[in-house]
Amino acid sequence: MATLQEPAAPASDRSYWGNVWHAVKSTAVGMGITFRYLWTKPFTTQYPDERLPVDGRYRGIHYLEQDLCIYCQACAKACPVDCIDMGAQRHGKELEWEFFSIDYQKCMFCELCVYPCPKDCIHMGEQYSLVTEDKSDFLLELTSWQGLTEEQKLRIAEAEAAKAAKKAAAAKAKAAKEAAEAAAEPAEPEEGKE
Amino acid sequence: MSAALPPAAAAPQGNGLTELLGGLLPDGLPFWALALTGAVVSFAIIFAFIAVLAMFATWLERKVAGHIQVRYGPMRTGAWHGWAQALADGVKLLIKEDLVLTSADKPLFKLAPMVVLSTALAAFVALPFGPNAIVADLDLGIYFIIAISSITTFGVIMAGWGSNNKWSLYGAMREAAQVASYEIPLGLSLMMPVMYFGSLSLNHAGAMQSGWYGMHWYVFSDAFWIAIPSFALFFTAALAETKRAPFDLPESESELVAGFHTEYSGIRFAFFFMEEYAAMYLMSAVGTALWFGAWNFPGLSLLEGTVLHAPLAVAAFVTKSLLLVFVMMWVRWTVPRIRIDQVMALGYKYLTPLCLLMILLAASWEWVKAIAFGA
Amino acid sequence: MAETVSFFFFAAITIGCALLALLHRNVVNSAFSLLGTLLGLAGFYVMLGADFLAMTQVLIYAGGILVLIIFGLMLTQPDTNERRMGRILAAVAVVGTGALAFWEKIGVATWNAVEVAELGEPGGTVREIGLEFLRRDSWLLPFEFASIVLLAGLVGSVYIARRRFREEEL
Amino acid sequence: MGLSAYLTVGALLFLIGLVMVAARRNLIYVLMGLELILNAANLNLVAFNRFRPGGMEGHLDGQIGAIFVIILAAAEAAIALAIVLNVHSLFETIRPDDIDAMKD
Repeated sequence: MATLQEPAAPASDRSYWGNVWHAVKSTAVGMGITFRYLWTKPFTTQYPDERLPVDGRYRGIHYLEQDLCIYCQACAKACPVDCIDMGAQRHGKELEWEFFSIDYQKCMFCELCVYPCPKDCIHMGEQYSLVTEDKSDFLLELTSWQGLTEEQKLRIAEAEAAKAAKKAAAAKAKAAKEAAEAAAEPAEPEEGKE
Repeated sequence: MSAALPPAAAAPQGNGLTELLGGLLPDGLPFWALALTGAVVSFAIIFAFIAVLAMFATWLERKVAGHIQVRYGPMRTGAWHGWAQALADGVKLLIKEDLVLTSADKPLFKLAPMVVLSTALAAFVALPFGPNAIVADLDLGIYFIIAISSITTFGVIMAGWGSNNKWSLYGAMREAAQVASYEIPLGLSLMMPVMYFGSLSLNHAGAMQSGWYGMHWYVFSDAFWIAIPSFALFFTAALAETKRAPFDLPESESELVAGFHTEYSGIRFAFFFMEEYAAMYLMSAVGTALWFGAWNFPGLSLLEGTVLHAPLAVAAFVTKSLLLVFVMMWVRWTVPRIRIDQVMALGYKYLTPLCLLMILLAASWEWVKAIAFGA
Repeated sequence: MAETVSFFFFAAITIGCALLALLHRNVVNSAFSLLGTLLGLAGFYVMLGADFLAMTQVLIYAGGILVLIIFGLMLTQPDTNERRMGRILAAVAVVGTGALAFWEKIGVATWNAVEVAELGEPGGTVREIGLEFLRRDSWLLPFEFASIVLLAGLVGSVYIARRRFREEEL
Repeated sequence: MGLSAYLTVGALLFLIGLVMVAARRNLIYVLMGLELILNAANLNLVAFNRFRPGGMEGHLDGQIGAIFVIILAAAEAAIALAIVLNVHSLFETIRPDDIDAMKD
């Protein structure tokens, strides 16, 4: 059986009526302040309806200037979480895009993909709300067109036409040359053929 | 009984509801059938009132909280300022799964919300909403309300013990300590208006505060210098009794998860929620009835005898009570929660002695009045 | 009719909850079921025309004393699983036999004689009780003594239960 | 319902309270039993007051007695619980059988 002892009484620096006055006054002052705030206009912006502009440095969802991109894969190699994937076919200088996707389940918006880009064509955007009910929606496709644009097709067609014309011209020139040679030495081709 | 007694309390007798039912029901019914019908109908009315009130008050609380913190509160459910938020919450609570823990003390766990809500409902019986709009005009209306609302504590302790969760139990113990302490100043602070009106009946108090165009309120009476501090004492004790901030230690969410109703979900949680708002309204209504003139307001007496009188009186009473409910919310979002030892010190060292002092002053004032003006 | 129904209703609550309090092996549940007993008694008081006493019963017994008891239970961490039904049954047998004997010998004979009183309809009692307490030739002195007893009890219990520490905790 | 019905309920309550005091080995049970006994006495007092020959009009001595019992019960409960708490903090038990420091 242990003996019990008294604890020391806590010290107070205010008198009884001082405490009462302090409590009443501080409550009244505080309620005055909250009452004033009750009638001030709220600072809230109603988010999905109106959005605050984000800062220029903000790192949101990427956007790609696809016509500048040269499919060098520098951004994909720089990505620390390997969330960038792309595919394209080269037609000479033109690119036939298959996809350029970023998996936002992995992406941590570190901006490391932006710096290595030689053409400065991938940027961090201002979009930040990526809300979905389906996880597969997080695999975002950044290309604005796939395959070739009409312009590119036209250019390729022109290039090929030019090439074909060139080829045809070359063939024609060759044929002409041959014809000229044959005219100069008519006996030789027959000998050569045999 | 000696002859020198003051005249007996001349409370307006009768109950509008019972009279109405007596007119509607066929003649020749036995008394108990009439009484039973009256009880069921008044229960339905009170329950509907509390349910609507709880919905409105949750919405109001969020709006008040929001605007005091310079934001909007709910805005999106329903077209105008999120008015349907409380409805949506109610539907959600009804649909949610009603969990009962396997380790809980099941009878207590299931009984607790019913005890809590039924006591809140029972206390509304003695509230006068208008001159005759009272379910039971009891002689000891105020005493009845205090007594019945003290049982609410039991539901809370049952919930805390039955949940078999240490946070719930801490909450319940705090509730037991707090409510048992604050019942004393609450009861004592009601004595000042009781001494002024000379009756424990709220209906009588309301009737005494009519006159002079409905402005004979206790706070405007000759004893206003007693009425105002005594109302402050009453309001503080009522805040503690209803577990509202800054006295919301039984459910202080930053320390005790949610206190005694941590383990409740679905409809049982909704019962606790309804009880909280019902108790807030109840205390505000008692304050209104005793200090702020019950259903009286300037100009109401001009309409005496017209059809408009009763609805306007009820509307005035409900509006004044809701204003006090708003003050409770206002206090909640102003004053930080205080420590349990501060709660005890406030109750025992400050409120109780100050209430006793006020009682002494009120009694002396009645005596002085009797000597000076003759009574 | 209504009176009989309400009598048996309150009797069932009162006695049933008291029995539950006696026989339940969990102390806390016993204390909670005591609430039913006290409220049932309040119902009896209303039936017996003692409305002020009924409310006092609810306020002080149910809202005060029982809360205090439960508070004490929770502070003392009782062993909540007591299984000594044998002792209870023995006690019930002994005391019950004595009570039955008492009932047979004295109770029935005298109690039935008192029932013929001409009874008035009870009205509100609060006013009368208040006046009784404050009349000099009535209950004024006991009332003041009771207040002194309460004050002494309050001070005494605060003094006894004040927080003290063991030496090793200091 | 006559007087004897109320007195029977009172007697049963008294019996239950007595058994609770006698048989349960826990100070708080003893306290609860005491409260039951006091309540049984109160019920009897009120019932006697109601069935007073000549009616209860103007004669409320039974009820006033019951009020005094309630007052004393409140004081008793407060002090008894203070003692129980003290016993618990000294002996770390509230079973009367285990409080036997005098025996050794």
